[in-house]
Amino acid sequence: MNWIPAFVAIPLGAAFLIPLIEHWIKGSSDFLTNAVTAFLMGLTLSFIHQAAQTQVYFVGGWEPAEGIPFGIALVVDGLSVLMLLVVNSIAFFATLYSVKYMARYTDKGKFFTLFMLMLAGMNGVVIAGDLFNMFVFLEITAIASYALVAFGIGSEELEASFKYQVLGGTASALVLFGIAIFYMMTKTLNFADASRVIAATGVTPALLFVSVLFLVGFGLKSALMPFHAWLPDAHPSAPAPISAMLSGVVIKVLGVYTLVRIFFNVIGIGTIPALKTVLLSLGVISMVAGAFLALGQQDMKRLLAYSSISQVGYIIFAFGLGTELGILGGLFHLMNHSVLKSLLFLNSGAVVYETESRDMEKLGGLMHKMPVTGTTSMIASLSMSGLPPLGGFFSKLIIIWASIDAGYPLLGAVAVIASIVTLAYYFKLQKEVFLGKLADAFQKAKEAPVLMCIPMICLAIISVGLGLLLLDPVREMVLTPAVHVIQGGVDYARMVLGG
Amino acid sequence: MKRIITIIFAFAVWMMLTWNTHPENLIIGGIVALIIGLLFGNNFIHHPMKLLSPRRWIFMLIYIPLFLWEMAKANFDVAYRVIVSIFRPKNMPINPGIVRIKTAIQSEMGRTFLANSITLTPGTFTIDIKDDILYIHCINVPATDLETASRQIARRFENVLIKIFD
Amino acid sequence: MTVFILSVILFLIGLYGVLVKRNLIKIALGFMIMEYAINLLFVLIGYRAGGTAPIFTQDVSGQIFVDPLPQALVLTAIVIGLGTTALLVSFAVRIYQKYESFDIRKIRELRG
Amino acid sequence: MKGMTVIVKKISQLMVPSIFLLGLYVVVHGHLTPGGGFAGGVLLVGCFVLQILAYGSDEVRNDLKKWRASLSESIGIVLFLFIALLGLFQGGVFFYNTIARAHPGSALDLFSAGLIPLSNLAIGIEVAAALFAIFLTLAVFRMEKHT
Repeated sequence: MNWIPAFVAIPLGAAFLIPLIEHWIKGSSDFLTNAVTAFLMGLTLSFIHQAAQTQVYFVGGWEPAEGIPFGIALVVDGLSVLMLLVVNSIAFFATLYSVKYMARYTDKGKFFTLFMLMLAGMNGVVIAGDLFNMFVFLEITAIASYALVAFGIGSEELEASFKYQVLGGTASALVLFGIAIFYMMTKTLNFADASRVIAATGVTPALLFVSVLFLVGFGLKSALMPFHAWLPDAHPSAPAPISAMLSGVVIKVLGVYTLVRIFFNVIGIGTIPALKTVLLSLGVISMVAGAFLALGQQDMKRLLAYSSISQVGYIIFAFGLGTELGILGGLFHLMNHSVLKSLLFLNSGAVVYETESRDMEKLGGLMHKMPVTGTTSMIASLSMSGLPPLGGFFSKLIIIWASIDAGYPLLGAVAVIASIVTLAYYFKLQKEVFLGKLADAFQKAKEAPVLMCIPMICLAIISVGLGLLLLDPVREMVLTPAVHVIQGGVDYARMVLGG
Repeated sequence: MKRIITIIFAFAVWMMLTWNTHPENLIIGGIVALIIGLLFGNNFIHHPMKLLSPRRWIFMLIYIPLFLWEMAKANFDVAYRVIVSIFRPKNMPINPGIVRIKTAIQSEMGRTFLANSITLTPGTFTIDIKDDILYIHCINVPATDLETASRQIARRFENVLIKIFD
Repeated sequence: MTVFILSVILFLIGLYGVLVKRNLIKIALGFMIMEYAINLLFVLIGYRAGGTAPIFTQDVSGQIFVDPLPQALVLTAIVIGLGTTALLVSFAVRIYQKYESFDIRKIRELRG
Repeated sequence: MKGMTVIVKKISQLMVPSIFLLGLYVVVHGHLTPGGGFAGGVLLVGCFVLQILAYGSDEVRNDLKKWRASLSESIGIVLFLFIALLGLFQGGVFFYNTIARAHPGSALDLFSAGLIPLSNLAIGIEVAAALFAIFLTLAVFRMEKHT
């Protein structure tokens, strides 16, 4: 029995069973959701040992004839396994956290329904083997996240969500436009088949046009710097577990993964010479500008949101280098950032839960009142800003090293500067929220409930342990297959279709 | 009773739609008709017994040619007014306006049919209906007082409709 | 070729509406125009001159068929567009309830 | 929200079963004629919307209807998933069209496409319920708040 479709089918089924069951048994949605996410996480872990080979699943039993696929293909290779691992583990911790956190909002059942839809969409994006299914799942994720951003139905949330929808919808329209032109050009939508066609035809004006459309569309989704306007509004407005999902996972799946899949595996990074330069410059701009904008924030969650822009810049920058080391650094940083940023957003959620405030000027000295939150947040901040023994240090080191190695020492220096700025704003966050004098208003604050602490502690332990991923046996299992998939480029077609 | 009639109606429409007597089609049509009977049977028809009287059906058969005849007459009338207007733009043979008429029909379905007949006839147009008063826009207002206008516009349909529906 | 260019122009009109208009409902309308332009383009890509419906039976063979894939995709895209539009409009309505205005300039966060 | 005039009421009363029938026809014949689950579902919801517009929302208790809409939406999608799973258990592949490959009917018959008509039916229910929920949220709910 092949479990690949389960990644989409189970959360999708759960999404629509939850309102049914919740209507008769109140509070059952907590249990159901957590069971589903835990199961999915276990399923992903079971996929790790076979990450090195590419598995293809043809929906409905429509096998390709003479090497030309005509059904819907689901593909799980090294990169997909890595993304699935990130998505499902963060989702598990987020749902565990939501059990208590979302009790303050009305209608938890609807929240979990939307959450499951978002999860199904993201898993679908990762395992989809053709452009159009990727678009459909991308839209499912996007629509669910629009609704989740506005879950509080305050005016601020609604406006942020509207802005998110306008920009996200424009991005989707551009992507669909790109898909239309792409289809006209290649007469196929399957990644593997299309990659063969493009390899045969070479660069045409239509291909360049499609590349620009995809770059802008997915750039908007991943909030790279010129297209980032929605993110600092949308991510802080959402409830904390959703902020964690949005910043930790969604922008990476919808933006970074899709960009990498299309530009590395389908079009081929070497096909269009300017592509590397564009990715590098987008990465550097968002890296630096995001860091400096984060420095000026007073709102805790807004600071974290700007930090996301900056860190996604690092990831794109690393992929833009195109070397094996760069890709390794990019993937490693992607994992690190997912874990750390989700942890930080969960921390901020705990602070908001206890103090009802996220203004850093008013907060302060919470370390004594909330030791677990404070400590985990400290670990995450230190790791994120790149202090030596922690995971974040290694990923940034690899990226900087790779950029020097690839012949861009100047850009490496810029990355170092951005890293120093990162240290500065995380230091500011720690100082103004957890250290210093305790404000009078928050004397009554206490530690967050146990169910909220457990995910934070787990994520903190994982974030410390992530450095171990660089050890040879572990790296061979998780990171190397993904690096090979990206590094292999258009070789992907041979892996999927054989021959 | 109401539901049975709805089911029969639905099945008849289904057969006309598919035009196929294959047994599969009959089974599906039966199921569909049953669903429709359950969902809308209550509201489709209010007085099913009226359907059983043959007198109403006969008048219905009379009404259709009558209506078509009136419509043809009105068509020529309006066409005449349009053509004359082209030649005499200063003095067009039209006198547009809204008149109020009173109907003697009691049943709501009958009133609806009356209003729709008036609307379908060129040159007249039902604007609103309040109980037994209809507001009608005419291209050439025949009379302004209630009685005359009612006689001129509605009487020709009313006499038959009242026998069908009341 | 002309039809392709025309649908691209339609797309640009929609984009203009989304970016320039200051009324929430007009922005939503811009979206719909954009989506329909793409759907139109997609269907046109699949069109073959003189093609018939792509159904294979015993007695139909050797004819030109219209490409069925874009039509299926467009149907899906229409459904997605419907979902997006419904969400967008319902949010616009909720914002209207809060501010009694559809004007983007009167709504704090959306300004600029 | 108040209803409309007696004309609209009566005509919608006469038309609604036919519209519903046409919707079911489009859904059931989705694999033979143009249309299918989505188009048919839109037709199905059309008659409910027509009824509410004609008679006014006073006659229908919204909360009940809204709950029913989201309920049948869930049922629709679960049914769809169940059909997909049926393929998985019978043929070993997700969405495997079991019936069609076991008993291929002649082309252009009503029962010729195996599981596809059933999926169409599920989609029809889902689409109709979802659109009805959207309509209720957008139109009825808002008008009640303002009046």
